[in-house]
Amino acid sequence: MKKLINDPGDVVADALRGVEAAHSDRVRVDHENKIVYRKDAPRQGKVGLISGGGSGHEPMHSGFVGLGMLDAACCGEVFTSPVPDQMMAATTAVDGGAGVLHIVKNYTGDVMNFEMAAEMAEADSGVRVASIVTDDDVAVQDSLYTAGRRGVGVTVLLEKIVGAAAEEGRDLDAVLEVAKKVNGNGRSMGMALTSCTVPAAGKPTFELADDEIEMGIGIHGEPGRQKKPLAPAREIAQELVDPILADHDFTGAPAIVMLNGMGGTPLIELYLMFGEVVKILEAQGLSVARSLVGNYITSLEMAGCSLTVLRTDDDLLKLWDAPVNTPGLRWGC
Amino acid sequence: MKKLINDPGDVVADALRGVEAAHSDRVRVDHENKIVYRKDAPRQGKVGLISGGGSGHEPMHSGFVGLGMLDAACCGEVFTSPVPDQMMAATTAVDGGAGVLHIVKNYTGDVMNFEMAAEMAEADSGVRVASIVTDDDVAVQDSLYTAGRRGVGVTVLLEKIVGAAAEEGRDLDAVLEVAKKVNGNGRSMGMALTSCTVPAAGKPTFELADDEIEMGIGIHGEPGRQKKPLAPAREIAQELVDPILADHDFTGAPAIVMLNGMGGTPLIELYLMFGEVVKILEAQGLSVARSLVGNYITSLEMAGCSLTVLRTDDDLLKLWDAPVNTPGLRWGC
Amino acid sequence: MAVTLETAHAWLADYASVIHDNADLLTDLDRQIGDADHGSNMDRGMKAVAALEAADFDDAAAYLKKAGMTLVSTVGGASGPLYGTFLLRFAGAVGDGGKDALGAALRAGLDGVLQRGKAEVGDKTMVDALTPAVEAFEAAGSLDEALAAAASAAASGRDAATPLVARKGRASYLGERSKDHQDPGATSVTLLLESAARTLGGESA
Amino acid sequence: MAVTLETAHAWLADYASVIHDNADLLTDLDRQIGDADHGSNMDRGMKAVAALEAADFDDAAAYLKKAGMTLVSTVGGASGPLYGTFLLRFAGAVGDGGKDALGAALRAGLDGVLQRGKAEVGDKTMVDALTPAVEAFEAAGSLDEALAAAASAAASGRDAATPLVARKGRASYLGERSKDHQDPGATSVTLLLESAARTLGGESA
Ligand SMILES: Nc1ncnc2c1ncn2[C@@H]1O[C@H](COP(=O)(O)OP(=O)(O)O)[C@@H](O)[C@H]1O
Ligand SMILES: Nc1ncnc2c1ncn2[C@@H]1O[C@H](COP(=O)(O)OP(=O)(O)O)[C@@H](O)[C@H]1O
Ligand SMILES: [Mg+2]
Ligand SMILES: [Mg+2]
Ligand SMILES: [Mg+2]
Ligand SMILES: [Mg+2]
Repeated sequence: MKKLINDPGDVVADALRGVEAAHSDRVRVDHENKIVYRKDAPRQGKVGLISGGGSGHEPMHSGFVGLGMLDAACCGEVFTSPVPDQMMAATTAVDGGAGVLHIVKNYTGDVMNFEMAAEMAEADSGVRVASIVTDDDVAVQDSLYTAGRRGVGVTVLLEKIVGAAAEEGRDLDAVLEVAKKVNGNGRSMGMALTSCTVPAAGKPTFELADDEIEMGIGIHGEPGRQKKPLAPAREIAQELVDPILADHDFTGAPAIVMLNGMGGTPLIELYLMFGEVVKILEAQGLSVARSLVGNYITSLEMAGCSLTVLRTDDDLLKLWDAPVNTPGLRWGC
Repeated sequence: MKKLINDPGDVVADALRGVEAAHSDRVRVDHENKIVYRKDAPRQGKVGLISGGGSGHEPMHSGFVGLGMLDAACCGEVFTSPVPDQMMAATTAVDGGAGVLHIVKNYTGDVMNFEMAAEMAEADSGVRVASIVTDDDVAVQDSLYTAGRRGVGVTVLLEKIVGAAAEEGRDLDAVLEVAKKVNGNGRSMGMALTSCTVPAAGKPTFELADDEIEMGIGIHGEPGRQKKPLAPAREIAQELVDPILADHDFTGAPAIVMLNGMGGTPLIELYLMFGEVVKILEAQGLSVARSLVGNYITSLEMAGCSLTVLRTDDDLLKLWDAPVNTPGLRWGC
Repeated sequence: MAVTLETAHAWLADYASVIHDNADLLTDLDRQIGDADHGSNMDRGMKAVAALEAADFDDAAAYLKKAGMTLVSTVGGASGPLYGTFLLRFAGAVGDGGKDALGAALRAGLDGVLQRGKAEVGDKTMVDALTPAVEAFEAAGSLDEALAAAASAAASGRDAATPLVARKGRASYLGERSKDHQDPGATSVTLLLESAARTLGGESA
Repeated sequence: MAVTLETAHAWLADYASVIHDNADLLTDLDRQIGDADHGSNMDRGMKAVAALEAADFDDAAAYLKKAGMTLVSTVGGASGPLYGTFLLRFAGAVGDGGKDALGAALRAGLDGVLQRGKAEVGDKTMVDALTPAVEAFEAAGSLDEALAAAASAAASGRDAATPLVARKGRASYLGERSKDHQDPGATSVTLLLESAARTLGGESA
């Protein structure tokens, strides 16, 4: 295992010192609880937005804390959901009287820990808590008989859009409505060229031959749907697009498209894939209104990419375009 | 070789289609000449800024085209400098009557191709051309007896700062002055955990054992100064900082510090390294005024990082803080 | 008594050291059908539990409750809430700590896990080891027999789950590919019951 | 005449195919002390040159000038300006295309490379092969002898550079580690002169 780390057990704590050193203009870090806060949280009257999850997906979530996005991100150990104490502390700290929305990716661990936190936070402090669980990963089939679909790329778009809704002063119910609309209209599919290595595990989570790829990968190095031979980018693009379009109707409305890198893929390849994807989407009658290309929700140093397509409307596009100022996403200010 | 590409010979052309699809709000692409232009170039009365180099370093340079930064980026083949025809075309296209600055990284090929282009552009079109050659890489020793130091991380900071100087209307001489000040006051040092693979070559440029790192790496997969055993992040940070501080006096003035990923390193490790670096720098009496952590000047999928430290003054900091709107760097608008 | 402050403390101390010794194995099982962290998750949590001093608690229930809260606060992932809930509910039902009380505590713990995780037997989770263990405990006559039966039923349940397709937790994303892999959580639960048999028994107690 | 439109075209056609066949070798040499692109750079450029039709040009000088410009416009890197300048200067001095004119053309080409690249013999670059080749050509009596001598002097120069520490180009960053590696540019220059010996000779011409 080759990593720029000190001790495998200190990775998250050490990285948070760097986050604080780099972004103290916009965030503050509670090192004991491993929480990254928007510097001026709580904002009176604004719905507080909290997310969190295992570390190793940076910039998600800690890089999305700031104006127009999250008020706090709770950082778990690498690929391990945070604990309820973190979410409880964050919930109390960011509440500005308008309640708090928990943005949770659909993994058994994340859901259970956030659930416990929400129960305790409401009981202890009386803060009104609502939750949205993202589950956009079309790679998971038979989702009725499993833990359900995973929350992946849509989480990034949701945090941006819902962040704007909260920033402009919508109330908790309205913010939750927006969150549901985004999650309901977004779908993702990912693939990997290589595995990643969890620092504490010390070896790659899965094995791939030199000419194999893994389709339908999640963001925790969980093996995907199927191993396949390596193929040209245009064929891989097709295999990312197909299950997404088969699962939801994206025609006739502007779409936001994110081509996301898993952490170890160079940007030149992500742009190349984005070009292939857009060609296919437009041939299918989709209109790509906004786009994001880069590393936004990663899986440590895994090489590969994921595609997220979100059907939008005027309101969602307006919220998307609203100013955002976080370490990982910034525009309009 | 595992890459998200179609044919190795088409990588740059295919990626530029993606760049255009993703950023047509801010740039336009001349596909025949492989040039990315700021959408509203030429700007009357503004000094035009052109850079370029081999591809594979994204977001540099194509991702730094836009308001407050470059007017055009000439994209060479992977790791191969562009040809004079590209720079000539770009020079003519972006000249708004105030002359054009060529920002060139110090590599034999880049320097010679830009030289030929400058000669031809002035002869053919009468556009006044000035050049700045960046050479900030302290890994290159005995630079008098070699091709000289390589241009690496400082190029990114220079394009931002000089871009702001041009945007606010300074003339060619003044813009060149700023460029010289930045290059003269910036130093970089890099290291690699893994090699990269040039698509057309098909195999890794250099070999590293599982417990080895390469110190003093450039950005083209050229082997570095020295192979060493893998070490904890805090020791690697020290080895990046030491030769930089030994080479230039950074005390007593605010510094801009960039901890850059080589393309295959996850952000969590870059933040961790940044935390280690800042600790050392501050212990040495440096004051870190601004920072950048992420992938800005990369070497395909190489894992590793580089550190750039720039001594600034009020003017450079003001130019740094000025609005910039490019795909790779954005703030203030 | 089967469960006293002392034996409860001995149980979790023993389990902490067993988990530490098996952390790599558990992580490796999780690497194959999950995300390679079950061993480090459990080890982090049990280290925190092992740091609790028996002397700081009035009785077994108070100690076990704190141990459960400690797991909830330190483990994260799926196993944190599940093991945490198990111990919290267990603590609430441990009563006088005799054989019947221990049976009730195990049952309460299992119910907590089922409620929190909504898995059923056959979903290839820790429930596949815990359910037959609790049933075997209840069915046995003496405390020592019950503890031994529970441990061996847990191991059988764990093994019976190996050929199954996972339907809950992270392994469920693998579908058919989860077959013929041993479940990490069922493995750590088996270790817990084996540890109980070593520490909570002794008919005299 | 040694250099006519026909022989000049035959020379570069031959060189294009030799470069194509040796592209992997050249890239591999460059991989070891550079950035793994010399083969693909030269192959891209010579493919473009090979696409030029002799019939479109009035004479050898015009053809060679266009070939030089084509290399400048398609190769990039260090080798594009260097090979391009070599051919442009060569074309300017090729005159009547006899043995002496060819010697003058080679010398002019070398001077162009030296001026553009500022390398000296011993810096471990293409100059280490080209310089002795031009000198050997000039010293020889007949055209065929001169071409053969140039090719073999290039090869010797290339090999003599192998043990050296590079002081120009990308390999110079390696310092001592560049020792005992064959220089890619010196290798491709040797191929160019070997190609010349095959195509520009024939005493009768
Ligand atoms: N819904 C569930 N009910 C019961 N046990 C579960 C459930 N989901 C997962 N598990 C257990 O949790 C174990 C994984 O724990 P761990 O790796 O620590 O958490 P995570 O899956 O969040 O990484 C699985 O092996 C399984 O036995
Ligand atoms: N300054 C120079 N003068 C002469 N030849 C040089 C010089 N610098 C480099 N070269 C030659 O160029 C070759 C490398 O060419 P190439 O790999 O195509 O370009 P790059 O180094 O830009 O990737 C070297 O092997 C060397 O022979
Ligand atoms: Mg986990
Ligand atoms: Mg090159
Ligand atoms: Mg796990
Ligand atoms: Mg090269």
